[in-house]
Amino acid sequence: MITVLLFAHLQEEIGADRLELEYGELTVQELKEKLQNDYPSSRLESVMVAVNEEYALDSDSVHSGDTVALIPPVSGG
Amino acid sequence: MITVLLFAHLQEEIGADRLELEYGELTVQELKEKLQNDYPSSRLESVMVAVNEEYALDSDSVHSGDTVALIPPVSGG
Amino acid sequence: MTDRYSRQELFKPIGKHGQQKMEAKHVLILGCGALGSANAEGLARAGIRKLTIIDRDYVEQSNLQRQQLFTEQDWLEQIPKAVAAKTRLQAINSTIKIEAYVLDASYASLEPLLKDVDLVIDATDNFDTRLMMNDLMQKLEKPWIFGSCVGSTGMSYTILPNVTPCLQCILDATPISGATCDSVGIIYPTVQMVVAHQQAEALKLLVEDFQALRTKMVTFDLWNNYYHTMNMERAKKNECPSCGENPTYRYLDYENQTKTEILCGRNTVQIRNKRHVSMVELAKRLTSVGKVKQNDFLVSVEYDSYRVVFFQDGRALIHGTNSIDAAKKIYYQLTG
Amino acid sequence: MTDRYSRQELFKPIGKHGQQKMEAKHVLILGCGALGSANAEGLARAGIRKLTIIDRDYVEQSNLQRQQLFTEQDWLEQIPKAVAAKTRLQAINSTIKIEAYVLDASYASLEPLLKDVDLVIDATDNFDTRLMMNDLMQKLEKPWIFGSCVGSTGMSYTILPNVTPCLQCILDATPISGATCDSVGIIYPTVQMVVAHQQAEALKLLVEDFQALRTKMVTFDLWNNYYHTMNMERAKKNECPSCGENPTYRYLDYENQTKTEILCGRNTVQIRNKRHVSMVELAKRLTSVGKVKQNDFLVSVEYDSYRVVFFQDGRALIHGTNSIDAAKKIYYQLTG
Repeated sequence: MITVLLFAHLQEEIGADRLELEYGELTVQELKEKLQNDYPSSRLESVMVAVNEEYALDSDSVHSGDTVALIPPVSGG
Repeated sequence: MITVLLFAHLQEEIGADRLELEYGELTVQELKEKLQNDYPSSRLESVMVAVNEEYALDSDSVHSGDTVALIPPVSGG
Repeated sequence: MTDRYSRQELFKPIGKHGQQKMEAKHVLILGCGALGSANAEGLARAGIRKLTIIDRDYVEQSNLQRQQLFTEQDWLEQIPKAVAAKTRLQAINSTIKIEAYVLDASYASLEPLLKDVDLVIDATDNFDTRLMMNDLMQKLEKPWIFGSCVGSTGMSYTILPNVTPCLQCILDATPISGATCDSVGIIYPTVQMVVAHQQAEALKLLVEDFQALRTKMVTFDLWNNYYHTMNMERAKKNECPSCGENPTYRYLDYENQTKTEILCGRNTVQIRNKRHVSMVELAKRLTSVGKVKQNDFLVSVEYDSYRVVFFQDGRALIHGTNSIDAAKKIYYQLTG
Repeated sequence: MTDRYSRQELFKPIGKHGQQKMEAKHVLILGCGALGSANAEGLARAGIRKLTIIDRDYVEQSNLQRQQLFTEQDWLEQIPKAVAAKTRLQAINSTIKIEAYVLDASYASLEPLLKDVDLVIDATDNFDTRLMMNDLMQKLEKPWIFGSCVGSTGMSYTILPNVTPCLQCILDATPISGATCDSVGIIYPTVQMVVAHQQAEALKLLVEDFQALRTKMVTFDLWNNYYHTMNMERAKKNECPSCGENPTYRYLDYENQTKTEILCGRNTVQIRNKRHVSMVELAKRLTSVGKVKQNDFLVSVEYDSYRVVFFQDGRALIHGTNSIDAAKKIYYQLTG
């Protein structure tokens, strides 16, 4: 199981602040594509991704047991 | 190994903000006693203890792999 | 609706509905030092109906480094903190009602002020007052938000009668000796961090979004980059004298209240406190404050122009003043 | 030494030595909205040598809910934020030097002001300005502290040239479209929480306690009780155009700067921006703000009394104003 933490606008677009996914091993890019597919209104293009509290690249893999945070940069000040 | 996080005055009294201890299984009370013994100037009497982010009682056990936070209540405002 | 609260109403969990709820609420802030002034500013800007501020102290120069509502002029004129705060807050928001009381919080002085209060925010600087407040809030069944800070460490916890453990549950069996800002210092961001947590919880309570409450105790250290949350469920005690099955509210009993008396002609005030203080621990701690002497019966410390002597039975003598207010202040600066 | 900073000097990691260092430092705060005003107050109270504040805006009623230095009077008189801030800050601390500039931050306007600046605190409301600042700080090899917030979510990260990844590394390859306070709202505790992190990092840098720096990016959500830190080491890119081996500082190039022009007689301002914006994403987002129309070439939205049209080549037309300042403000309220 992969735990996904959602921040900022993703919470509203996906309708939750956390997901538990039963995906097998996949890359960060693939995870984003699957989510985009399952939640068409979510804006995942500019999202930063952390896997287990470490900045992750699109090509990094995500395994069962990992915690993935999807962090859209917010710009207000 | 037991990881101990230290807050407030304990950092100065123990000279670190974190300890990695090779103790075997023991109770919270025993852990406090051992620390008091190893660091005589530390004030552990009124310290709150969390084991793995859960409020712990003196009689609770601590195992290898656990993270113990020692939190002296601070009173300033 | 005016534009004033539009950014708050745009925030979905509040909305116009939440803003309306907020504008009907009355919050009491106990203490108007660092935590109190910043909490008061937040609630005044958020637009609650009524704010009650209680503080016994006046503005001093060393407050200016972290106490958000005060200016140099307030210090030069020695304005009481509650009064200075009210003046500034009404300039920020003239549409809310603010009551400022310059008084020492006790059971007798507080209870009448709590009648239509929806929430209390803890911004006091000592555990005597917090434990009295804890009993009072359990008795009146009203929520309050504990907060405290020193150095770069702070903590916050939301206490709901009949739902969460209370402060007495958490501190039970442990003699309290919190470090104070006057012994180990404090930086302003520590204050802001505690207040951010207290304010977020306050907004949730005021707009009645109980699901969103934190439920955990937060402790952080901004200099060492720690952020720790603690699940408190196991702290709840059925036999707790404050929130248990047979509450006695012992800090509301006359004999357990902190008492002060001026010792005539001695330039000394005596404070009597039922709280158990470990002499060994106290002596260790006071060494950072001033010159400490200790024997089997007492601990004494030189602090500024005062000499303070602590006895094992809970009494303390503050030599060098005839003022009860000054004596209490020093006492809590040293014991927390 | 006066008593003024005594509580800060008592804090061991600062001490008298750190306070002396602090009193020699010059900090520039870019933007004086919510983050800027609270950061400015913190540094003024902490007693740095000199503070430079830059902001293009004036105080509006909807600012009062979260922007710490401003009063109703500032709003009624439409005082520029930098000026209102300076007045209040000098009443708080008359011993520090404060320079206030009412201007739109650009490479040309900023570089001369950065000469003897030790640290920049980010308090701007858009990523165009942040990416320009990022290039400039890499070029000048000075540290800056990123901060941003919206709703109950905020983030902060300390950027040290030659040490940490830069903002460009982190955001590279991603078209930026940050949510803004004008579309989804904001609560005051979110501001305080970001500022607490920025201020703690600022103090560490000013007293030169580099060991204590956070090194991680913090993201939190106060309403949902999240606190997340992210190790950023892997974000560093050798080919980064800002901090890589062959930096080009592209946001400092004239052709990459945001340009504005008034379209004569049309009550319209055109903004040209090289930043890629996804039309699909933009349209999705703007639906929360006003009525959106969309075709293959453009997205248009009705916002207050304005109509704003975004083209795929990065241009935008703001219909309903002849003021460049007003147009830019609306543009960044919508795009972030």
